[in-house]
Amino acid sequence: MDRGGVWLSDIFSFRGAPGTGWSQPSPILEESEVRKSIPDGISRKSLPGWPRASEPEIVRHYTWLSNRNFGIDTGFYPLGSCTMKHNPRLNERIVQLPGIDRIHPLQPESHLQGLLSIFFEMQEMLAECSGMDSVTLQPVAGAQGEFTAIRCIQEYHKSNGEENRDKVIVPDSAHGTNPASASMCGYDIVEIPSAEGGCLDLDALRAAVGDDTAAMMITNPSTLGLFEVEITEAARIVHEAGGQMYYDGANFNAIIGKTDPGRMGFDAVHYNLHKTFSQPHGGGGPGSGPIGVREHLSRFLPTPVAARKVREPEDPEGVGDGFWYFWEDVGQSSIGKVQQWHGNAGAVVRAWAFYRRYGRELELMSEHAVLNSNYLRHIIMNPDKETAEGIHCMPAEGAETELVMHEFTLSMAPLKELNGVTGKDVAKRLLDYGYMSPTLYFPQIVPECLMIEPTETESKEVLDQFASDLHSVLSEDPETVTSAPHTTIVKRVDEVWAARNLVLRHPGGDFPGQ
Amino acid sequence: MDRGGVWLSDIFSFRGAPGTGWSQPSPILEESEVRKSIPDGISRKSLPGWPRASEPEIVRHYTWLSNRNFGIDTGFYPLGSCTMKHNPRLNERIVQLPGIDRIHPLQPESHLQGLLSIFFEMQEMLAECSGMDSVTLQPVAGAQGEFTAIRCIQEYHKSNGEENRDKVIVPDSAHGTNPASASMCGYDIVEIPSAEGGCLDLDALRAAVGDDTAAMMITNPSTLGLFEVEITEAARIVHEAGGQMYYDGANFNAIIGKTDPGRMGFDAVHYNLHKTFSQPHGGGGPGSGPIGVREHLSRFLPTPVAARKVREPEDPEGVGDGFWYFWEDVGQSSIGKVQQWHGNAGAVVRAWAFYRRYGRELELMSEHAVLNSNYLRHIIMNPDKETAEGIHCMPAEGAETELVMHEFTLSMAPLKELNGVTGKDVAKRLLDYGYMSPTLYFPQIVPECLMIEPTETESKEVLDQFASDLHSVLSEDPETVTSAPHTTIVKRVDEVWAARNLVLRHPGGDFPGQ
Amino acid sequence: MVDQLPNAGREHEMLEAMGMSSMDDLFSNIPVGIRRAEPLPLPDPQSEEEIWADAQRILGSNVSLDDRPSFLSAGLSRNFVPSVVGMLATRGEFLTSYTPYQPEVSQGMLQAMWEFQTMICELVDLPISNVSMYDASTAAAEAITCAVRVNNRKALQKDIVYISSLVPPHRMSVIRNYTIGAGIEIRTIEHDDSGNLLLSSAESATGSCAVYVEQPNSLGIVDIGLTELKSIIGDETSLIVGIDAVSLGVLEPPGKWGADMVVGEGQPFGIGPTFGGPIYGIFACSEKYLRQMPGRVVGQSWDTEGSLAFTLTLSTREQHIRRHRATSNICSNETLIALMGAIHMSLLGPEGLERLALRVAASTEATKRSISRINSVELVNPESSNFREFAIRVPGSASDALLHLDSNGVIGGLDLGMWWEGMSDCILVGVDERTSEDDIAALHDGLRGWIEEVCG
Amino acid sequence: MVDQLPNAGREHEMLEAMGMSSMDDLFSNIPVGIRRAEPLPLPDPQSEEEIWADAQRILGSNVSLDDRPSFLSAGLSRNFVPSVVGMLATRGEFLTSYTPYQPEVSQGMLQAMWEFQTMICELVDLPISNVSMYDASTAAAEAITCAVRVNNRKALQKDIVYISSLVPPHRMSVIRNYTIGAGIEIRTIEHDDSGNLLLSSAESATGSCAVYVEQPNSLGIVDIGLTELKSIIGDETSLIVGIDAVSLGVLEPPGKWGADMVVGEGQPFGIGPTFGGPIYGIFACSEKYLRQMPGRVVGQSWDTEGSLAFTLTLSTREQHIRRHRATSNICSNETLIALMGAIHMSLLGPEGLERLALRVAASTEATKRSISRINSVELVNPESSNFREFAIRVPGSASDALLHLDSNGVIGGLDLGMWWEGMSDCILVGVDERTSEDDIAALHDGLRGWIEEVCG
Ligand SMILES: Cc1ncc(COP(=O)(O)O)c(C=O)c1O
Ligand SMILES: Cc1ncc(COP(=O)(O)O)c(C=O)c1O
Repeated sequence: MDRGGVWLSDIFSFRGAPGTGWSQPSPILEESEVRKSIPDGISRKSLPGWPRASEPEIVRHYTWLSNRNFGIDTGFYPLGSCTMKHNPRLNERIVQLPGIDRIHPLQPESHLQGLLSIFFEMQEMLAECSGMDSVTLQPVAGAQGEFTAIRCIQEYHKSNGEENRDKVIVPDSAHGTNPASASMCGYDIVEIPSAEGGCLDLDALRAAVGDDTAAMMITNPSTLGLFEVEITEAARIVHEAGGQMYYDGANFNAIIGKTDPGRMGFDAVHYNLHKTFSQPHGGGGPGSGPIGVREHLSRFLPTPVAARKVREPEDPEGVGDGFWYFWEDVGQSSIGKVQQWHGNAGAVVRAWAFYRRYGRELELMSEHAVLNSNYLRHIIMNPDKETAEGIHCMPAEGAETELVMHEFTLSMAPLKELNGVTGKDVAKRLLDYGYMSPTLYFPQIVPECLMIEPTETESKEVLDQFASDLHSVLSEDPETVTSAPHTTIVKRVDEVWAARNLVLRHPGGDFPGQ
Repeated sequence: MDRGGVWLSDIFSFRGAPGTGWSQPSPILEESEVRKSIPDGISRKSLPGWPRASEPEIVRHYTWLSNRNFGIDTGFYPLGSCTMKHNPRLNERIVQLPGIDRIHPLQPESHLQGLLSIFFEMQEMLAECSGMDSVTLQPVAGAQGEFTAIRCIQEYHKSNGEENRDKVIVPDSAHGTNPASASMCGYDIVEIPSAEGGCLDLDALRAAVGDDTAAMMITNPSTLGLFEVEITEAARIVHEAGGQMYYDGANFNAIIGKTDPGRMGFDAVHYNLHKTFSQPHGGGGPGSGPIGVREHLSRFLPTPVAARKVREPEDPEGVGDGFWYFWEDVGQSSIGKVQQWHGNAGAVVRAWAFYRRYGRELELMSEHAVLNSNYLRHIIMNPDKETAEGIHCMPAEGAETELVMHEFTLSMAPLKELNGVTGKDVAKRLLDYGYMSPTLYFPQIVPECLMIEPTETESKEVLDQFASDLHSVLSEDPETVTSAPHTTIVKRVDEVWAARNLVLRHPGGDFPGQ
Repeated sequence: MVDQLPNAGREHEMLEAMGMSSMDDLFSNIPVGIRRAEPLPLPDPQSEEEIWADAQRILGSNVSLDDRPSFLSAGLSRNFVPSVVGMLATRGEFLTSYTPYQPEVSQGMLQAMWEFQTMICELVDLPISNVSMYDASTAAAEAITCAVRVNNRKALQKDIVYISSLVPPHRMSVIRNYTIGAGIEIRTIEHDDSGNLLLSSAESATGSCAVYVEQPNSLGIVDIGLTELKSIIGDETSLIVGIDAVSLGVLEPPGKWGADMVVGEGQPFGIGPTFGGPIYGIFACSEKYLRQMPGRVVGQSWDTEGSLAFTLTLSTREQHIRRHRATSNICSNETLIALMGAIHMSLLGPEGLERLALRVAASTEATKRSISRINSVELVNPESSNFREFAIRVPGSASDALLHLDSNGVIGGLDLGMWWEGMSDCILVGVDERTSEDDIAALHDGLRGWIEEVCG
Repeated sequence: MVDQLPNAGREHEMLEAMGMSSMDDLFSNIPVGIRRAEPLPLPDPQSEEEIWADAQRILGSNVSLDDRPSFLSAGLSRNFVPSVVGMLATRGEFLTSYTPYQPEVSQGMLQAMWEFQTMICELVDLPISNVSMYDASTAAAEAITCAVRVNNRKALQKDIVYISSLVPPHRMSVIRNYTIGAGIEIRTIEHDDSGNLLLSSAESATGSCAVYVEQPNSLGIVDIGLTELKSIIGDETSLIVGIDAVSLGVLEPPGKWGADMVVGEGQPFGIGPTFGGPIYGIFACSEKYLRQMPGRVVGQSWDTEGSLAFTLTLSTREQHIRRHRATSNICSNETLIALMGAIHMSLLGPEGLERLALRVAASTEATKRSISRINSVELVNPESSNFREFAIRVPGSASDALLHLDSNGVIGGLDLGMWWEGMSDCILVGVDERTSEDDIAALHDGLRGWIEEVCG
């Protein structure tokens, strides 16, 4: 431990006497009896080198760690494509109820009426908002949703005797999970370049489709924050070639209540409940990636899904809404399971609590998301004269457009050209100002890209301040920016050393290098 | 808001549109109907200038504030006399149960069997640990416990026709609440000086007692961390003069299971559940200050107290332990109430959960508190040779003694004499090292006093580190110490300006001086 | 319990470092004659798992206000506390701190309390607030002793204060305990048949040290006459008003009609009824009382580098400095609960407060209407305006009626006979923002059922 | 919902700044033909208060495992999670963060995950762990595809893996979905009558890409024969072992007996059964698999000033960089739940883990003894050693027996007919550390009662 400023708390430095650690009741049989039930040859010889710590030490350690971590609660988190909106705290309280926390998925339906009714309501709500016919809540993340939907599409083609369709088309601006998911299903990936301006290039698409097209995967608005105005035409092209249209729902926050993938011509879609519906996913997860599909794909969905019927007099009471809820087997054609149980139920319950706040006014959420995004873009790109004069050079727009949706991209290429300051430098410098950095270098089609998504839960004051701080960064001495961050707990971290040396676990004993 | 390092979050800077703020269901009558029920002449004209903030803004604001605050969870908190031990988190979970959080004290006893049984168990446990006969849980803090007990003693003397007893004796090392509480009861205070070495001066006591002595108030171990070995003799002296002995239980953590105020000869005692029994009291409270008294004072206690009888067949089920719990009126002589309800029940429930962890082994808690205190004192006062050589001058012991109890005092007077560094300077410098400062300048009988209480929940490693860091402070350049703190969020705060200018509320508009 | 003792199992090592050999050595200073020989007669130690199970079982045997229609209020509110309140206030940095004696590392709590003071000032319309008293009753009691300290010198009626006769006995008992030592004599001001304070009788308070009244009073009556009180009693007599904090969303704040000090229960903002504690008392006053007021106060200041900073101030009034001459003995207070209150208030915002008050007012009116339609039940004060509470007279014993309601799963209110002997046929019916039409119907039907039984 | 939208009511001001006049202007890029005309047919917006009430009512209609004696385990544990776990993991800085792309402001989560990796490595005795998979089934599935990627080139049985026939169908289904695209053929290894893997049949796996077995297997059988497996299948065939994480408090870790990869459910550490999700999958492996493994990994490094620091590493395997050539499509994972696991594991400590395992073992043994005393109930594998689960055969249909138990308030276990057709007279009885003597008696009596009814 190095004090007086930097001090590292190391969980493995807690080394109480053997036998300390969490107090528990005694086993219900004598230990010697119990030991007899464990075959000799396989009983553990030495216990794992876990810390021996008391509750006070644990509390202080993780409190200390948390204070070295940035979340939405700490400050503005404009991580494009990730929809880092506020996580309402009620939802965390709800999932502590025994009716979700202490429930086993294999309990009989009579024990699960409440959960089944929430699952059913969520399936219906998501279908409605997306213009799909059937929804499964089983996939536990967006990528798994993609994978699941592509598996369904794969079985669909198979059922039509079109196993020859072995290619999935993705635009070059697609999220990495799109090609990765399709590839895991065994598909070859056909990447098509974006048109000038970042939108889908219909000619390129026309050139790419064919007898071997299984599907096209695309998000709309695109990762540049642009609404693909020719999306129905794209769908027509793919459908005409016999392919299926897959909608990456990561950007669903932009359009709820305004339009939907069904209307755009999609056959399948995933939702990111942890983005659009605010499920917190600290450090990288948990997510929840339900999918919705049109009628013709329904019978391939993972099994089972929640269903209901009017309650018969002999049925038990249930939730009191007059229905009896049950698991419906999707049947023979179902792809089966992608997660052992019913997906991330806790995330579904949180998302349910989230959506209930808006109800039929969910579109207000999208309106504010789009309002904030356009407003922020506007004030960044239109500083007052004095500010503008102080700036070395303005970033270029990631796309030439009047209007963006819920996010937008800026290119730091002009800056880099002028004085060598890269997008990464700007991102790191923003950390000093108390922000999480925007998404960096994605989509790859925008050079030196910063992708900014403010979400609907940021106030005008925060947006104003961010714009003004970004202007400051753009007017700072390049040296200050390239050597940033300066005020964070650690300074720029050597990622190359990490990859070369691969110290992937605590060595035991003292912390390295102390 | 000033960014790039210091940035102030100001709740009154959240200024959403009128009508924002927490969503609530509608009133169950039309607003116009409701308005009619409010007399015209007294209906509010303009609403209070509260912030108009959304949940995300509130969460970020208070998260930010919390990050500017030091608690036990942040680091070592050796605030002498305050027993800043770890607060077990289970207890916070328990008080969220509706069986405590959503209970009204005026509900019928049949609704309260669980709470009454906990109250009863706590009364019994506290009586047992202190050697008292009756306990009330009504006082909500230590000071209120003192006040309550002194009121009981006052009524006791009155009932004996000894209203002439109008003086309360307190040692000069007593906590400020002792004289303040007695004074609020209308007593004159007789302060007696401590003997050489900090202990009670029996001669001074003999000189002070008389016909007019109502009571003596004293804590044992004393605020110097010393066990008053002549306490029984002191009790004899006071009793002989017709006075009552009052035990300030703030230092109860030192002696549980080892001895008790009853054995020492006390008639009344208060407990600080928020110290000894770990009730968290962020920012200064809530506390809980039950009192225990000997038989002869019982009938003066505040009313009611929890009682029980063997359950009759006609009684409802209750908690299932065979008893029926009820409120027992203390009767005619009771002083009545000191808090409107039954005291800080939530604190009582937490304290119950705390004591249940130790049960009959509660003395282990005191043993570890005393072990940690002696160990820390030992390693501070006996640095290795090299360290010792680097130190400008060692602090003096607050008391010459081989053994301390759960806390001890150090005097920085030698340092001050040598190079002008005061106790306060050392305290402030310790903040830089990541510690809360020890209690400063109390007890007043130790010059330049630092009063250190580690509690039983600090590890040996933390104590070792603290000693070593204190040694560092003692060896630092005086200038560094007198200008401390350097690494805290704000630097030394001008308390004189605050007292002269008395800016006691937000002025509205922007933050002052920004 | 070893999970709470980081040095369990390492005692020997630490003792050895000090040259000791047993834990007993540490206690050798305690004279043998007063050593405890036998172990404490307490139960076995339990693990967290077992304590949690016991707590769930034991506390689970209580009946919560949320389990059934409930009309018990009487000074505590069956409120709804937003989830963020508890989650933020129990963040360890807040939860496990103590009095911010070291402002340099306590800016968070200090600023929160300064903001709390501001919100209370805005709520009641007075310039000064402290950071909490124990509860409404001690706030009232200490306001009275404070008023006497300030006004006694010039007072014509020395050491005398006047208190509304409708202040309920448990609160009066606290006031008596707190004023007895200061030698204060308490006189009573009566109310008329509609429950309004007799202003004529209030005139006798002129020249005394203080008048303490409640608005709405304990029967829930909003007494417009109180707004004239200050002009009657004059500048040298302090007007102390006990409030229902929520009511100030629709009622003119006492600061506007002359109150010198405002006290009350903060509980509706921040914490459930929680069996009556921990809750917190509101204490606000005008400048005149600043240096004689009880409790902690936060002031704004600057640090050595000119940054805005907060610190405790006016500490010279307090016991740790002034000892027996302190303005109060209060030391540990209810700051953490006040913090919960601050978070709740800032979530509500001005219009949220107004709506909350309107909801309570609507519940009051709707319940009153429904109950007064029951034959042979009458309103005790039929002419009054009420907020949150109103009293009814039933044809028989209130406690019988409540027992009957209880057996029908309705918590019907408070037997007023518990407060005032003459009112044992009266029930204090209390509502809140969560009172529903169904709740009201349950109370209505229950009462009617009982009356049918009683009156045949 | 305005409490979630800081700019509600300020739309106009912001639109104006952009020269727009209505919210519709913002959506003018959406072609009219695909605009949604009608409002969403969803219920009215609700306040927090109403949603909470609904949630309590709706979820309150579920029966929780803690409400009654419960013997349903089958891969999820009815565990006890210490209170600090949730309180610390939901601190906003953890809760509301995301993938730590910016290490400079994410050291907390990165270090916690590095410590998590260490604890998992120590638990299973392998040198590498990632920071979580979705669950045990996807961890197993991705371990298999990873093994194929690594071993296929040298494999004699290309694209072939062998899996224990006792892997239950829902887990097998996930594995099939994940392996189908890679063209992997799955073959089965059978078990003998005592439920032990047929080592003779395992020999046929030599030269294949991988063998996947579970220890204890799905019937709770601790199969000592598995420790010989590695020497049978050889170095070029990966031994993948699915574990019960708690069992490793008493069972030798698979790393010690040759496992190349260890996968399993982390849920018993950190979170309740929570209806099967979010939970987290454990994934650990030996160095050979490092560059082909799925999921995120944290490495230690230094910052520019030489301070110790942590960062994500080996990202070049991942989808955001390698896109369709990535080792997995996993992006959002289960880190927050893994954090809960890390806190729980560090609370337990080595001896705490051991005691937890002993408690489960004791519950298993005690329940087994009690149930096997019932006439006409028999153990399916009477010779086996079991941990957490064991199978019984009842004289009649398992689902009838379970229904009978249910009507007596006992959750009796899993109808094994749901997994394997031939086992519809078998129940998988699952215990945990909290199983009490009373629970066992209730199961015993319930089963006896049913048998008396059935067998007359
Ligand atoms: C556009 C896009 N698609 C897909 C995904 C994958 O979602 P998940 O991380 O939930 O697997 C993401 C998430 O980062 C995304 O931004
Ligand atoms: C020795 C002593 N006595 C009495 C008290 C007063 O207790 P409380 O703060 O609970 O009123 C304290 C608390 O600080 C104390 O340390």
